[in-house]
Amino acid sequence: MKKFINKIDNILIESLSGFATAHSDLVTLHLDPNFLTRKNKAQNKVAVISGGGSGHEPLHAGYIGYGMLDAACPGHVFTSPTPDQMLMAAEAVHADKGILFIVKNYAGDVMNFEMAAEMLPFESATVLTSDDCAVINSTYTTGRRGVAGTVIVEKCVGSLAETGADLQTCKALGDKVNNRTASIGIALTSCTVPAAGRPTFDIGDTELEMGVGIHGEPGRRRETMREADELVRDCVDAILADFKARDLDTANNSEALLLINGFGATPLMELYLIYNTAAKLFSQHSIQISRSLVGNYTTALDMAGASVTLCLLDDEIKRHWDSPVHTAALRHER
Amino acid sequence: MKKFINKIDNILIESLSGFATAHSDLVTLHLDPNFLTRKNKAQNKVAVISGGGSGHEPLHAGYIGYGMLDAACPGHVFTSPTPDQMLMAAEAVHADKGILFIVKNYAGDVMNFEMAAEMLPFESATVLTSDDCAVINSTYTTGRRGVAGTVIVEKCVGSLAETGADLQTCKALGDKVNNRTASIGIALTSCTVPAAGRPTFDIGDTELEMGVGIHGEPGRRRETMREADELVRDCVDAILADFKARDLDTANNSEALLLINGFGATPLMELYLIYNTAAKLFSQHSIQISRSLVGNYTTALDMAGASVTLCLLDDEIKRHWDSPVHTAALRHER
Amino acid sequence: MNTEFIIEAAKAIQQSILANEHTLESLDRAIGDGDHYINMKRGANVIVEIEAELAPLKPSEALNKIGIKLLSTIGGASGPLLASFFISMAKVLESQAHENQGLKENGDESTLKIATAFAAGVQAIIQRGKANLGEKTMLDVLIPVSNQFVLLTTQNCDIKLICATLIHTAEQGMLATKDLIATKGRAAGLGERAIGHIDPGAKSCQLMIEAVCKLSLKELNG
Amino acid sequence: MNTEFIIEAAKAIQQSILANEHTLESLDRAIGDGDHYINMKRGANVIVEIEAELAPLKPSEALNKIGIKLLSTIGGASGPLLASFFISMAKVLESQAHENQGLKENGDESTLKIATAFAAGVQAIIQRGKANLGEKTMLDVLIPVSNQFVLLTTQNCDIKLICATLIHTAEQGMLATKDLIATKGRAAGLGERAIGHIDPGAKSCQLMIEAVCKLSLKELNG
Ligand SMILES: Nc1ncnc2c1ncn2[C@@H]1O[C@H](COP(=O)(O)OP(=O)(O)O)[C@@H](O)[C@H]1O
Ligand SMILES: Nc1ncnc2c1ncn2[C@@H]1O[C@H](COP(=O)(O)OP(=O)(O)O)[C@@H](O)[C@H]1O
Ligand SMILES: [Mg+2]
Ligand SMILES: [Mg+2]
Ligand SMILES: [Mg+2]
Ligand SMILES: [Mg+2]
Repeated sequence: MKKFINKIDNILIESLSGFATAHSDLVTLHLDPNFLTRKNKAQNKVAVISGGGSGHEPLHAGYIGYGMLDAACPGHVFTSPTPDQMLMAAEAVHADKGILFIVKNYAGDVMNFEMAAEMLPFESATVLTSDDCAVINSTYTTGRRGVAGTVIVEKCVGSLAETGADLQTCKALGDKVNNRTASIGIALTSCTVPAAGRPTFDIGDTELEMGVGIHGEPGRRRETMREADELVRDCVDAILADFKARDLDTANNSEALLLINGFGATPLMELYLIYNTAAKLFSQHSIQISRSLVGNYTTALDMAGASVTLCLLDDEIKRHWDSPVHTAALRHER
Repeated sequence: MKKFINKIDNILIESLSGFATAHSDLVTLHLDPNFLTRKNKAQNKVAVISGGGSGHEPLHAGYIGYGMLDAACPGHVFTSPTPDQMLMAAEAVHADKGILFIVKNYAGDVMNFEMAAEMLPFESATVLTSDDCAVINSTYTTGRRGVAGTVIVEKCVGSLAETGADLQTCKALGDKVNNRTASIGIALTSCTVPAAGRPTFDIGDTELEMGVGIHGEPGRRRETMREADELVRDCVDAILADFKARDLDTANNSEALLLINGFGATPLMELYLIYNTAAKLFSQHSIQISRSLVGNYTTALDMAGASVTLCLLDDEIKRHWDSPVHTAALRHER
Repeated sequence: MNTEFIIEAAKAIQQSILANEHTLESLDRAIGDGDHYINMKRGANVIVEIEAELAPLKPSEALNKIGIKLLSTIGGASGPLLASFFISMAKVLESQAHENQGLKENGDESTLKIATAFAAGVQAIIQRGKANLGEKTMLDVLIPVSNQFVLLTTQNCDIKLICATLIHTAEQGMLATKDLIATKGRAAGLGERAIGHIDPGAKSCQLMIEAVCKLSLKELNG
Repeated sequence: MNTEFIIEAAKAIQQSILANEHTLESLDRAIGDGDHYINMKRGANVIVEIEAELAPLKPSEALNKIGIKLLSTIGGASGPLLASFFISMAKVLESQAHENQGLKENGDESTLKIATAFAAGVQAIIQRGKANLGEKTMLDVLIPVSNQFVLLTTQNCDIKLICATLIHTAEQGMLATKDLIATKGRAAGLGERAIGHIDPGAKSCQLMIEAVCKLSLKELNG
């Protein structure tokens, strides 16, 4: 394992400190328990808080700021944060309209946020993101995993919260965006958790993992490397099949947002190549890609690989996707 | 070599097509010869054109748009583009005030842009970027290499050009920014040029290359892996020594822009950790980091590694760094 | 069971977790995300670190403190589950009298209280995680152990026998997870691919139960 | 030298480049950026592909077309240099009469013209790249070859001897780059670390000269 680190136990704090210094106009870092808040506390709005294990940067701290999150709670690498972090974060950003937690659907995250919500002295609601359609047979699951689609949920909910919408309205939009979103990822290499010091899984020089999770969890199957077009076709088919299974209508020239997300070690050149193929394939299924995002937005440490996310737009989602946002990782003013 | 590609000969076109589709609001792609231009042709300003070998994404196409570049000419992977590309690009974006080429200082790029400039029917000037201070003994060199500092030059010159400034004024600012900038990079792994199919250099599991170039060119020395703080200290010292050797005054609480640039496969978590250390060390030398940029801005395909760039600010540079920019990879409105 | 025993038990657990780094890490790498050892180590270390804070407390207070400390230290799935276990166990002990009598004193009633508290802790895990037996989680160790523990104590069994039996029950529960498909936790996504791998949480619970039972046996014999 | 010979030479060059993939790639990986083989292959392929366009042209026109095609095809450092070489060579031939007489006809004057044109081509590389002998570039092959070529033709040497000598001179120039420090091109950053490695551009120029000279020899003998 070769990484830019000092002591393994300090990675998180040193990295968070660097983040907070580099973006001191946007965020404030609080330590022990660790959480980050918006520089200027927002008033009279639902406070939107997310969090999860670290290692998915820029998720979530990179999305703190106007139009998106009020606070983020970073856990240890790939490990859910703990309730004390969420409680302190909620305390710091609560602005009289309750707390909305955005939580990726993993047992650990769900339980820790749940315990925080139970202890919270404020009204709260939770949006669970579960866009990963890699795992098909739902009889085996406690629900789907939350992956890159989380960024879209955070963006839209953050935008709505800025308008002063109430807690349940914000939660409803979050749930809607999550329901209209599906993702699937491919790993070409494993990630290496610093404290573990070795790759999470072994994978051959000509193998890939189809349907991998953002912590290196196994996916649908291990396969032999193939052309990008074929791999992307499988991803597109998986997403369309998932929409179909969930009775989401993709006919009639639906508009959609296509997010090609890099896992950390795959260059933009390849991500745009994937985008090129995915956009073509979706349009062959009469899905019109009218919004796009390509880059490393929900990573898995140093994993090489990428995921394809499609979010079916409607006027409301489109409006909130397009609205101004000012965070470290996502920024536009109109 | 595992990459998301189809036929090796098509990578560039497929990736450029994806880029142009994903950012169809910003750029237009022209093929054969290949170049990209701003969606809406700017009027009555110096046209700023850059270009270079591909594999450094988002450099340069990601910086096309208001406040930065008017066109970019992508060469084959790590190979300078050819004069016909620059001629056609210049033809397309020329707006009556001449062409300013921003060229990274490599023999190939210099010669190809030079030949284009000679054939050009318009007035032109060239800013050569040469911020890499890795190579010390200048008696051995044809000049320093242009690396991540190029982004700062493109941003500032692009901003000035937007004001209607004339060609020589734009060139002068570009030269000034370049002169006040120094960079040095570290590789933890090699990149793999797709057409070559194997890593550009061999590097052991506990080795690093100090002073690596953005094409995997060897640097100052091969070393054994050490703590991030020590590596960053060496980078900071190299930059300060370079400023000193070039008689650039860094005393008296100079303000500076600190850019921590990832080479493609190093996660943000590590880049922010590097930032944390670098910012502290510079401040110990009474350099105040008042502007920051952390991320993959000038990459080397899938190389793991990062570079540290410091640009000494003055009021003019600061104003042009802060000014609005609207490109695929860099965007802010105020 | 007195607080001194709890502190010794914490140390025994820490030793056992640290000694099984490779096993725990490999198991979570195979069907999880590879951090279970790190999470357990963090938890084990912290309860040993707070020894001085625990020492003056009643056992119920000590267990509650351990639970709260684990809650803010471990994270992940195992954090809130183990925390809930200790906090609930503490609650039950607190609500009963005389809990300062320990195993050492060989008071049957006291052992029954511990068994009852243990069962309450396991119940808290069930509630928090909404899982049950056969879902390839730590519960496949904890539920049989809890049942056995209550059964044997109500039958007034010898503590040594109880300890030996629980070690065996834990081991069997742990081994049984190997052939299961996971329906809760991170391995739930794996379907058939989880078969053949022991659940990491089941393994660490088995190790902890073994460590505490062996400590009891040692103290009874020594 | 007629256009037919130029086309045959292009094919011979292509074959030689393709046959030396590993060598060229390794050399540029060692002290450059690893693309020199790919660049040369792209250039060699394109001039063979335009055979039909070259065939009806005068030699000077054919060389000019090759130069222009290489300029828009190769890129990198070698592209503009090799392009400049062919374009300048073409200019010199064009400005002289009778250039349709080739090596085959053993006309000394014709060979001298070629040598002069070759020297002009090398001069163009020097001007474009601002390098000279001893800087560890292709010029360490091209300058000695050019000098030798002009010298031997002015001495009315036998063409076979000229070809054999130039093959030898090219090889020596190429090998000599091994012990040099680079002061131009991408290897210039390396300092002492470049020592021990042959310059990739020198190697490809040596291969091309060898290929063309061998082709001449074959045609003279055959
Ligand atoms: N809902 C649940 N109920 C009981 N135990 C669970 C549940 N979910 C997960 N576990 C246990 O947690 C273990 C994983 O813990 P750990 O690796 O620390 O957390 P994470 O899965 O968040 O990385 C699993 O092996 C399993 O035994
Ligand atoms: N200024 C120069 N003058 C002459 N030859 C040069 C010069 N710069 C580079 N070269 C030659 O070009 C070769 C490298 O070509 P190539 O790898 O195709 O381009 P790049 O260096 O741009 O990747 C070097 O080996 C050297 O022989
Ligand atoms: Mg985890
Ligand atoms: Mg090159
Ligand atoms: Mg785990
Ligand atoms: Mg090269």
